[in-house]
Amino acid sequence: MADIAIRDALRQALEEEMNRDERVFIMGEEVGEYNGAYKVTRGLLDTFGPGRVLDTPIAELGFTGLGVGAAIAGLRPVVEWMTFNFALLALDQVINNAAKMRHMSGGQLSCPIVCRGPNGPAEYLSSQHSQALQSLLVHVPGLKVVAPATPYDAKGLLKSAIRDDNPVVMLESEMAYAWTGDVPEEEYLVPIGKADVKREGKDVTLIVHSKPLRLALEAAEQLAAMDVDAEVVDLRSLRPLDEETIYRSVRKTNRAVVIDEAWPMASVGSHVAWLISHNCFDELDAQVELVCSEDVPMPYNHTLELAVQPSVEKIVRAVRKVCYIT
Amino acid sequence: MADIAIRDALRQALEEEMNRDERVFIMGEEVGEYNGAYKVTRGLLDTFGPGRVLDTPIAELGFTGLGVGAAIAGLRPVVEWMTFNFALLALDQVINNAAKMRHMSGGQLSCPIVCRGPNGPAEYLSSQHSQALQSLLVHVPGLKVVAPATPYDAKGLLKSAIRDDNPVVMLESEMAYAWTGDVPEEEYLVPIGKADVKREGKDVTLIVHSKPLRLALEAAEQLAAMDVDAEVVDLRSLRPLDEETIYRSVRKTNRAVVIDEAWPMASVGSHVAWLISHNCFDELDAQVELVCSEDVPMPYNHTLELAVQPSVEKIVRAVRKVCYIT
Amino acid sequence: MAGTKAKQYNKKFLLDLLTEMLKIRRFEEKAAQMYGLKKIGGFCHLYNGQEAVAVGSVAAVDLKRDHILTSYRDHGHALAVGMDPNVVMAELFGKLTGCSRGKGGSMHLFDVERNFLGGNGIVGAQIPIATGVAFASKYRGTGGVALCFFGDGAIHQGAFHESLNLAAVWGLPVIYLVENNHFGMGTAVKRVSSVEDFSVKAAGYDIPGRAVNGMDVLSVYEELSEAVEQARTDSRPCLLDVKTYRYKGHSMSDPAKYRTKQELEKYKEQDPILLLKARMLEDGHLTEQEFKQLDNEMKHVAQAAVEFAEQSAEPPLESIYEDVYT
Amino acid sequence: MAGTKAKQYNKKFLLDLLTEMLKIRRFEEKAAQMYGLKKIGGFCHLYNGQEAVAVGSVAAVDLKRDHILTSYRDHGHALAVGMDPNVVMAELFGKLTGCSRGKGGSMHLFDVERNFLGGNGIVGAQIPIATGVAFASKYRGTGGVALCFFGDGAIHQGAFHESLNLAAVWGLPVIYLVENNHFGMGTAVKRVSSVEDFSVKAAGYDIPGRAVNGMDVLSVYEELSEAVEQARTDSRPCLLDVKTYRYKGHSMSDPAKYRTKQELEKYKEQDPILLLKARMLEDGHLTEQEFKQLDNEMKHVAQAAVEFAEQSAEPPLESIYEDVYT
Ligand SMILES: Cc1ncc(C[n+]2csc(CCOP(=O)(O)OP(=O)(O)O)c2C)c(N)n1
Ligand SMILES: Cc1ncc(C[n+]2csc(CCOP(=O)(O)OP(=O)(O)O)c2C)c(N)n1
Ligand SMILES: [Mg+2]
Ligand SMILES: [Mg+2]
Repeated sequence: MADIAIRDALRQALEEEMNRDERVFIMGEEVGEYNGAYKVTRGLLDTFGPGRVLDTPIAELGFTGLGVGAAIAGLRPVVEWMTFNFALLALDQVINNAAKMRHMSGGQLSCPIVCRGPNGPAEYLSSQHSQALQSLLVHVPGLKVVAPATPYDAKGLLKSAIRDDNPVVMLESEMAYAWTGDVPEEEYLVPIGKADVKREGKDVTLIVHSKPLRLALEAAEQLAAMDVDAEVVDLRSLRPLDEETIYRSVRKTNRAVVIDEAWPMASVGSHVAWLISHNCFDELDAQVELVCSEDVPMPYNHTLELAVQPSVEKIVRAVRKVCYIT
Repeated sequence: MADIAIRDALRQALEEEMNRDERVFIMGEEVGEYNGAYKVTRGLLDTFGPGRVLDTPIAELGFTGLGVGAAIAGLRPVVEWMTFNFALLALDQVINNAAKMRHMSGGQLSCPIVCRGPNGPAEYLSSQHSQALQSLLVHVPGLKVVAPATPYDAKGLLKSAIRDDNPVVMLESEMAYAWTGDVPEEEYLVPIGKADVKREGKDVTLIVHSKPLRLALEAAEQLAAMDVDAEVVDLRSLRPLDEETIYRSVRKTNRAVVIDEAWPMASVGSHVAWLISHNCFDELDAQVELVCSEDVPMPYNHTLELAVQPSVEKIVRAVRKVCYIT
Repeated sequence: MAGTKAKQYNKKFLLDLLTEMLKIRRFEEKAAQMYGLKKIGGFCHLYNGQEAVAVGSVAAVDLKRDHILTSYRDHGHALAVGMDPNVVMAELFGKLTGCSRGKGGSMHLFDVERNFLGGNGIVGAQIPIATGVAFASKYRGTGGVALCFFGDGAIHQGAFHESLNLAAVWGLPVIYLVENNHFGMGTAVKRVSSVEDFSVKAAGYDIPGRAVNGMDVLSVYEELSEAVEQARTDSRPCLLDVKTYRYKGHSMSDPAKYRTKQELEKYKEQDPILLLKARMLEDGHLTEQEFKQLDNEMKHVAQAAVEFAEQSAEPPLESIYEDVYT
Repeated sequence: MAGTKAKQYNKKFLLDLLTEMLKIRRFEEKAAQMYGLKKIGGFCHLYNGQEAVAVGSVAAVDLKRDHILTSYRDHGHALAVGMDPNVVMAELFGKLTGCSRGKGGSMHLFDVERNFLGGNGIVGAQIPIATGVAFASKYRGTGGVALCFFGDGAIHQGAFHESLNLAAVWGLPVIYLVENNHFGMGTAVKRVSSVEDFSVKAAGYDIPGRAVNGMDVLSVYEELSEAVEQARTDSRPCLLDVKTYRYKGHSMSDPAKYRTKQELEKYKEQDPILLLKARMLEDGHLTEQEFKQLDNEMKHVAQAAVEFAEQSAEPPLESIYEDVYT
């Protein structure tokens, strides 16, 4: 085991997969000579050369589409989006092409592309640079979407994503790149489509993905001090969604709080909250609460931007509600 | 009252607003000389001339962005997207700019743009041309989203949308352009943000928007024959959402089925289903059911494409479930 | 836009070109007829008049290593690469025996074995994809070239610009072929373009650009042969503006009122089939009777395709869940 | 890229240009300092070295009717149009007294009264928006021109291409000004562009294009005056490639290792402030002492801005719900 940061776990995954399979290459803005805007690709240009680590112009639609073409022609592109905010420019290629290639060709084509980069709020960036946009991608059949929040999961999921024959979108977090955790020395994979119980508990289930995992775990600690034993389910994979793990936990705790740093409407968070409401209807002792970002664009001012996002306090408050603790 | 088609109701709205306010203009692919791909803009070029009815090149990002610029500079553009499938190319301008202009300028700018066109499946079009993409837009604060399904609502909502100082996205349906209904001779508006009870009932609430309204009404007829009295709530406006009308109905019927022709995950449908589950928790006699499209891309074959979408039969089946009718 | 060089061609080569063009013409006429009978639905974009472009181009490439991508107006290219007319017609009928198992329809023909990668319904979307296919060929050192067809309407999409720059900077062997039929739906080129000859745009990317007579299959063949050879040798992109004309409306539902009968008739005088026929008659490579016979054969091929499609099975309902993920 | 014409300027005019450039330089230095002290957060893109571009251009327009739009690197433009440095600094501090009420921050400066429409964080997004602003001016017959700044990195975005074609076809008075500082983040122009002089791209849209020396404020002023006059008279777009250099890293977090000290020093020899100062000294329009004094004044302006920002109030928490809708 080694204690490494998420950015390094991601780089290890890229490096290992590029060594294993020469069809794998990476492209994106500043991934090469600059070593990555967030240093995820540090050193890869030196190791693999400019033929496999490509700095692109700022042309998200073009280079993502180029990735789709390379993928249907048999390569395994990893496209780094500098952030998901900019990937809105590339959405047509992801939704209309990557997600549809297999289908509209009647199964003739595969599109094994991975699109990855930081998603969700960072700090002091205002409304165009601080969006958690996973809902737009999770909505679309034909895509897979993963959202790790630990170095272990980040490495294992990225390796699985690169080996997957379907298009996979991977959500990372600028704020979490420096988070550290144990990663085995030996090779391993984390399967796409499996949630992970990050903390066992019996009184309430917190369902979370991406960087709010830390908030959920911290809230669980605070709740423990209040004698509420929270189970924390980290979705890790948003599409496909591991419904069984969610229901198993909720059927045990009979209470659920879903946490999502995105806006509430038509979100992964409210979807999971409905799934639980629907499938655990008879087992629920309270309505399912959703802790998400306020339904407003992100302000620049730091106090305001913190107020807009989920917090430990908001999670604890929601748990108190579903546990009827006044 | 006159019995007219939705496409004509929309044209009347455009014509009246263009007469009322010379800042209003319309642009899009084939809106002028061709009279609109779906004939919504028929005759407008003749009436208002090429300065106010503009045929654009096929450049969704460019002309939508041009609309954003015209709007912040004081005009009232109506942008016709030939379909929402193509609007994925323009999403950056809608989400990153139109929805953020007021916010990031601290209230200095308004962006009174209307983007409209057909959304959702038509017939025999396969997966790139048959998507119901409202979830992607409803997710985003700063936008308003409306989804009429009758000529009356279409005309009244489009007029309100054009007068609104915020960016409004309006979902229409290719299959519904020919649907007819009564529209008053005198001027009227339908306010954005108000749902409409299209059928009163006491046993179950069907919540719907856009063209599946007809399926819901037909299902209600069939249910009546089975002695189930269904209330049909037509959302009309998806953002803001008229939660009060929904809850009022569900608190009366204690049972709800939500219908949405989009895919299930992170959808308007599942969001509304969660809202009801959450806010009517103590009043619900059954889980909230969701009738949506299957979670797959749309096939070309007609039998398959019908099987993929919501149907009267599926709605009736869902109602039987929530009414525990075996 | 030079005429064909005084080159000598052998009879078999010319006869093959003639056969392919006739096959397409007769196939399209059959497709139109079947559309009228509602055996085919949705958007159906016919290729009549443009046969020389696909046939002349395909004759110039090596489908063992080169790839072809095009738009929704793809029947001609599908047949030109050698796809079985039965399989193509079955796809238009939405049958299980169609190349895309009835999932894709008219706009989404694919034949991976013949390196024909579709069939894309989003205007311009195939441009970055083809760029990626060329990238893959260069990456693997196959010596393959990507031939990318798109319309005069597609050239105004941002994807065009992003792709040409990427291909130029990275030295990718891709031929961007504008199939300039003078209209994008109902919009004449000059109404939406600031330049009339698109090949001038090449200079903005420092790549070669040329105008080509797309009514003369031998001109197309010769220009493409040169372009393919150059792209293969130099690994560089180029841009060809191939002038042609479509005889039918944009799709089956378009009455094409935006052009005069005279204009249409003028182009029909340069009909690609008649042009080649005349040349072959003159050179003694063909007799009127041979032509008649060939034409009859192709009518039979089209008729046989209809019979095959008619008799083919519908895809089973469960197949809606197939071809979504591996 | 001609030198300045032998035109005579009066002292006041030159002094104003000098003052503006010095104001920007000293303001940016203060901003950098405040960033170091964590009074400012997030991305902060400084304008040092490029002062001549904003100042020379703004001097050539008439802000009563012309409009200005730019990217996130917007402090220089904001000050050049005459925004109060206090209000700009307060925005960088995220204070309520900032031009965007602390919602926008460094990347989103706006001043509607001065026709300065931002401040856009999405690379290239302001290009279609500015095109729409020009459209509005033409629509209303104000005689106004839109001046659109964007970087050498932005030119590869599809939005550029779509906009130039639209502006050319519709005859819109917009000046597309590439603020070519030779780098997009860590990427040198030649690594991502197939041409070195961007003005050659103009020919692809049949519009005028010119290269301009952006280190010489009088060159910029003269070229822009001509361009503005022409755009105003002919109602046509043009493209200017204005060569400049940024002294600092891309943003505050960039150590700028991708360039040599020598290269930076070479450009500093043509520093726009020193260049104008030298000319004024030579012409007898300035003494060393006057310069010192002016410079000191500008340092005070910057310092006063900091004090104003420091003392300003934080926005109240409830303001997160403001500036979202009217
Ligand atoms: C992005 C996008 N916008 C609009 C459409 C609708 N549409 C389909 S074909 C077409 C015209 C395209 O013209 P052109 O590129 O000249 O090709 P042609 O049909 O003439 O072969 C349009 C507007 C689409 N399919 N995709
Ligand atoms: C669409 C988009 N892609 C990527 C980014 C991240 N980004 C911000 S600035 C920048 C470089 C832009 O360079 P250039 O256009 O030359 O402007 P400069 O910073 O040199 O003024 C990049 C890649 C972004 N903000 N938006
Ligand atoms: Mg065309
Ligand atoms: Mg730059």
